[in-house]
Amino acid sequence: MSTALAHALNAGLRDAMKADDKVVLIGQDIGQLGGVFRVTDGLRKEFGEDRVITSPLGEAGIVGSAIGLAMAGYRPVCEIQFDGFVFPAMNQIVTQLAKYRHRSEGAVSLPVVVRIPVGGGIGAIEHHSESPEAYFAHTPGLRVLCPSDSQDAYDLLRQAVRCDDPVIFLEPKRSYWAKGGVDRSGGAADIESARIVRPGGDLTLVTYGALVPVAMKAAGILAEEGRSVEVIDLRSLSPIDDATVVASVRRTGRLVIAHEAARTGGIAGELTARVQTQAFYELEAPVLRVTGYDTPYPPSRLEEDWLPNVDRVLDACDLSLTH
Amino acid sequence: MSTALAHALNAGLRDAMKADDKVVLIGQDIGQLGGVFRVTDGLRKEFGEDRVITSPLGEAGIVGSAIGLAMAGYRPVCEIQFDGFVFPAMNQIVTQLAKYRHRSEGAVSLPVVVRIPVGGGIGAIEHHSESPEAYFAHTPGLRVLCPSDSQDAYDLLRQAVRCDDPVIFLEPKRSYWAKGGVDRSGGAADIESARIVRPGGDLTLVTYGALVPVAMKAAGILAEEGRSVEVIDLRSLSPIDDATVVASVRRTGRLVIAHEAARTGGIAGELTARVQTQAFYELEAPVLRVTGYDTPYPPSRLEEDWLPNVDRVLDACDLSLTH
Amino acid sequence: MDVVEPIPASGPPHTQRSTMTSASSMTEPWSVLDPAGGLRQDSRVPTGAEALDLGAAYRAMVLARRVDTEAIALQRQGELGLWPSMLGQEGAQVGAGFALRKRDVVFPTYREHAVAWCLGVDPVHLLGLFRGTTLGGWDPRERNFNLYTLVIGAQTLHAVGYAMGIVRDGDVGTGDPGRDRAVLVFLGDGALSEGETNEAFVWAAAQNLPVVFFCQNNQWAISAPFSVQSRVPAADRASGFGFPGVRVDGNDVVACHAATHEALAHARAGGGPTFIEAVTYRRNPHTTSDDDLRYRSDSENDDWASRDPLDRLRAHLTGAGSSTETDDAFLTELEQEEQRLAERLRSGCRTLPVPTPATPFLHTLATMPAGLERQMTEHLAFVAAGEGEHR
Amino acid sequence: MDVVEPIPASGPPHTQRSTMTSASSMTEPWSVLDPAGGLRQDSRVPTGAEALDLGAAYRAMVLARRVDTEAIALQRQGELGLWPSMLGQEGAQVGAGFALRKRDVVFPTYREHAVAWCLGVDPVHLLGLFRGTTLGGWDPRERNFNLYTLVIGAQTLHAVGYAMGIVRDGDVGTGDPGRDRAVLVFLGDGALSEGETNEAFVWAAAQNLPVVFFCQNNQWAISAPFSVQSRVPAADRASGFGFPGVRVDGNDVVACHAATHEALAHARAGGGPTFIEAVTYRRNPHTTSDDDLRYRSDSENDDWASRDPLDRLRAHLTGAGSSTETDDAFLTELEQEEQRLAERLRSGCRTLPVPTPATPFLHTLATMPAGLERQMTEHLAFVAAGEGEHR
Ligand SMILES: Cc1ncc(C[n+]2csc(CCOP(=O)(O)OP(=O)(O)O)c2C)c(N)n1
Ligand SMILES: Cc1ncc(C[n+]2csc(CCOP(=O)(O)OP(=O)(O)O)c2C)c(N)n1
Ligand SMILES: [Mg+2]
Ligand SMILES: [Mg+2]
Repeated sequence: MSTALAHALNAGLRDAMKADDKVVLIGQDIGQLGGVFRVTDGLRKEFGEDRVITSPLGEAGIVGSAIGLAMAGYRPVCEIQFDGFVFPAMNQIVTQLAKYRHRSEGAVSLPVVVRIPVGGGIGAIEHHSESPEAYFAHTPGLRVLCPSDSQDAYDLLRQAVRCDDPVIFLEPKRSYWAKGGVDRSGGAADIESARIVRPGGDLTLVTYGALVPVAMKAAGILAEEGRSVEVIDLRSLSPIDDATVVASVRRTGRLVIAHEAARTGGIAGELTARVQTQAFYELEAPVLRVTGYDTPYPPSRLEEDWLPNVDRVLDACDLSLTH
Repeated sequence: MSTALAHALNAGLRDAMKADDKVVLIGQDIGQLGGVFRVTDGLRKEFGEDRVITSPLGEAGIVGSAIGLAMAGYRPVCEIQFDGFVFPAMNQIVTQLAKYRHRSEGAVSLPVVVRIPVGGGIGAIEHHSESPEAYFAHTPGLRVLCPSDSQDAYDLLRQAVRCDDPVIFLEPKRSYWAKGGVDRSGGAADIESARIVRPGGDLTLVTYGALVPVAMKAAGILAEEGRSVEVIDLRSLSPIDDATVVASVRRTGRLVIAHEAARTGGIAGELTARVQTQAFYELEAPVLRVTGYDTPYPPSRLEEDWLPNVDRVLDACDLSLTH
Repeated sequence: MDVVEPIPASGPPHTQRSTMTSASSMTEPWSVLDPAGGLRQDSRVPTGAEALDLGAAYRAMVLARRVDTEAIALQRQGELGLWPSMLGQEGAQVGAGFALRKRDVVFPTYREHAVAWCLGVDPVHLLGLFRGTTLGGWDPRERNFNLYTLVIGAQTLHAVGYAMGIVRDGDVGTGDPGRDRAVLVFLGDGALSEGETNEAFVWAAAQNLPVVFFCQNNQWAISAPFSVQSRVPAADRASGFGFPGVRVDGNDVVACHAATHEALAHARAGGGPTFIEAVTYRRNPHTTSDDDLRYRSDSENDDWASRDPLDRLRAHLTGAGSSTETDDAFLTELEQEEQRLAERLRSGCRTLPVPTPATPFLHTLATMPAGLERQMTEHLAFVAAGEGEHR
Repeated sequence: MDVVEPIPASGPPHTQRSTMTSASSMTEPWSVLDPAGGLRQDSRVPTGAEALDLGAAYRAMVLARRVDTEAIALQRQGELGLWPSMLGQEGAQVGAGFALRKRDVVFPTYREHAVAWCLGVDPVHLLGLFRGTTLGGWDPRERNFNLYTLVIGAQTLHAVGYAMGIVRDGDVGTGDPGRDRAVLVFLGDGALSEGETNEAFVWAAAQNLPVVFFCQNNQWAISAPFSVQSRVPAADRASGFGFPGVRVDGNDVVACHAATHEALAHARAGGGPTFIEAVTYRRNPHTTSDDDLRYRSDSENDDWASRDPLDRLRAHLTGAGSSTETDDAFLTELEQEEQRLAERLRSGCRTLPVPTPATPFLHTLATMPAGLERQMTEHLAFVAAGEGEHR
């Protein structure tokens, strides 16, 4: 029973809507079209126009109206069509969604989920391949999740919808059609904890989203060469479960972190800072980062090399291991 | 001839406008009122309505129209009224201003400066005390500057206006009325380099903006206790002059970084990552961060303790020195 | 039903309903109470149980103004960091406020002190934000009065979303006055230029939402005169989005009440959004930090002072033609009430609870993550250790 | 002068000038060329030197359509990742494009292939963005045709800013045809809902800027029908901001030209902004990735196909009433030209230069900072070392 990640998300939304009739979806083209990635396919038919709302073309409106709906007792799940189009909603996300609980001293919860397909590697045009997670992780008051496989996609989405905090839910679009098992009992997945996807003793390799399979591949190759790499999928980018990473680094002494977003100010720098404070004496080599470069996302003909890929991850692991 | 930082900025704008009649200012209340901080005081009278444009109340419009003006050959200097109000302009800044040179393969320069008064400690209401620098530093294609004294305010602003790249120019509003000498010959200040404001040998203390005087005070106290602290003012938050910091750390072996912005995803984490890679063996203690906490900016009655202050900086320095 | 004598509208057919005035630069704002206190008969002014209680409205305006005056004084005394005065806007706010029903919901800017008063929000609670003890200050659900919003325009979209919720709850157009609800959202003339405000218009119109946009055009957005934002009246904006805009004299509490009363009734009945432009004036500086003489003249201000909404209603109430009982006893009692209110504000302000250093940590997320808890512990230890006065 | 016979406008006085049609849901879009090819006499259609060259317009529409068709084919062959077809919108685009003068400036969306054609942009250069070899593809200053903008609405503010530049250059209202300029900015019906677009309207109106907003209402924003965005015609939007909106038949190239011609003339003369709604239809899916049968019917599409802008003009040109010389030779030559163009596109596409790995680094900033240079060096070394095929 292998399920594509996109279908697992669809199942997650369907089950969430069945479980709680306050759950409504808002987004561009999510109705009859089922969203440009079909993640909401069939949901309008099943739950009607009132709960699957094809919105006007305005991202501020999507998030802003979701805030109002949440104030009225609903649990809206927004869809932003692509990573690069979230910025018109930034004001509502940063100054309102993230801050309202704090502003109201806990009186007002805004259980809003903002789903965003993210990341590159799909040969797309500009703004369709970006990785904006660091903007959200730097914004207190938000939770930021990013599943890497079908089971986590389902579980984390169910948890996100249940959660009383606003959740930015990043969907690795490159992995939408990757398949994996899905248990829909929906209990699992602590939304704050990282997951060790492959245990190992020589080096800790941390990443999330679409780079998890890349990291796994690199770890597999290194295993053949006699190097045991522990791969950790962060899953939650805010808060970051540094405890799991630190515990791993205490064992391995080496850390490589990979993400597609630009290096400067990315999640990897943050995690490096945390690890070097907590595992200063255990680190046998500098923490290395394999990331998108500090340039705008390039035209797609360049993305294969520009993105962190298996070879770049391998190079960094080599460097760390031979340090 | 001591000049307040705000007046140095005013002089910088005036001299820039005199030097190049393509320089125009756009912002809310910058005309007759001279801006809420009076940074543009008198400029409308001197240069007229066409060059000092009181804008409608829309930040996207301010930055978006500045982009168009730049395309038409102008060098607009925008004013965003307060840090917390930059987010409606985020789409124009991130998807357009930062990316246009890259999109056009260098054919189109957008010499736009976006001035933003930033930071807390002035007893203000919500959105008037925030530190959004990390959002911009994480956005390739922007330069991010933050002066800490009158001379740099003048020099960096002149350089920012001359620069063919978009510059986010962060003004530490808490320091607006702090005085210092200003040489208006305007040659100095490399816009990419950090500045050692106090040399020292035991510990490197890095910060920027309104925390530079705080760091200097801490360094003074530590000096009395026989500890020699090197204080570095980053000045440029993108690109970050890590070379100056690394060179210092190679001498001192210890690093404390301070900023007002939330810790997670802030400049300090980024700099930590860079330093630990380049000075791994020279570091005698973990890099420590003294930052705003990962909460929204609190009501002003709490800000004195919440903000990195002399005592918090001292505590971190102690911790580093005794590690 | 609330809808009164329909006037043939000039707009597209779906907007054909009674409107106070069809918006246009040519039209003077609709008014019934003149500066001398004369109250013009007008069939569009609700009557009977729906009529505005003029005595109560006057009382609210006087007391709300006193809140404003006291707050300014408290700011001068250093008890508040800032205060945005609403002097001159009481007519608009009390008119709108009295048109609300219990289940309606209000989204204010930061200047709706008199609306808060009408809804029974404790005025002491309005002070916390400006004293720096809180970023909010009251529970929005208690009086259906949401928190002040400082980011211009942001609340208009929340209002729209809330109205979407009302529609989904089925609480619109049922005809049951105990059930039908609407949203009243306030905005300034400056807010008309924010993209988000215009998105709110798009959503409200396309989905025919039960929301009333109440724009106090007080002629200024800090130092920007209305001409910086628009060359046509604010009320014209709505027609471009396909819903009616009406233009009323914002210093005429009766007209403001009537317009809002009708618009809310229309919204509750499922008729969709209305935009109300209340033409008024911000007589004090933008906030206590502003210096308005840099950008406008005393004479302009004097001119608007002569159209004071309180004077106008008092002239009517104490005049010969008044139908409302307003004797000396009423005015004397009101003065005493003002005194008591002022005292309560002064003492209430000074005793507003100061948040503990843990507060920001406790309310960032519903459950505190481990990392944030570490930061809190670190911070509380730092605070507990004492300021140290830098050693 | 370009202004023709004024029609008494219904709007506020400053909008009283010749408008093609006063926008309203009641009004059919203004049209002069009917689907059967009949060309109605209308005094608002420019004549003489200002008249649209119908043969040239037809030629442009045919060739631009061929660009579109070839691009779709190239996408199917895997040469392009994506293509947004403009099939059905040639009338609107060529009408608008032919109204431009050399010094006017265009801000397109991502679908203005026929406008690019009119301005002489090499159509091969349009392909790079969709082939993934570039994010731009041409120098905007060469033809005054700016880069395609993918973020809906963002370009409207750039247009406004450029127009502010024109005003500051003094290149408006001089009466010198070699000097006066205007900006023509394109947007879709969906773009009307973005906050930024509406901010552009605010700025254009309040500052009376020389900018013409040309909205191709092709009825759909991907799967969202126009009713999701608005319940009144797009052209109505402008009046709310205080400038005229006109509604033309977007499949009538003559009407589109006339409306744009007048609006640009008005803008260049200092008369301020105009909004043009060209009512048309996107006959192909949103892009080659879209599946439009999920949200709309074939019959709707067929209906619009029967109003094809090319068929219409050809019917006119080859019909009895035509004043333009269009003989068989013209059509035969055009067909040959199409063939040559198609071949040029096919070979041009395949030989579009692929950027080097250094490209992104070189163009991020005007001068490369040391840190970025280190990243570039690292990256180039990695690329030079070869793919390694994961060892
Ligand atoms: C997004 C945003 N930009 C700028 C500001 C700064 N600001 C505070 S009030 C104000 C003027 C608001 O004018 P208006 O909407 O007319 O309301 P009024 O103050 O007149 O009641 C401005 C520009 C803000 N609060 N939010
Ligand atoms: C800000 C933003 N949000 C979402 C999108 C995704 N998107 C691309 S085209 C499109 C529809 C645009 O419709 P319209 O403006 O009518 O133009 P058309 O495609 O019909 O020419 C959408 C939603 C985008 N490009 N930009
Ligand atoms: Mg105002
Ligand atoms: Mg469209």
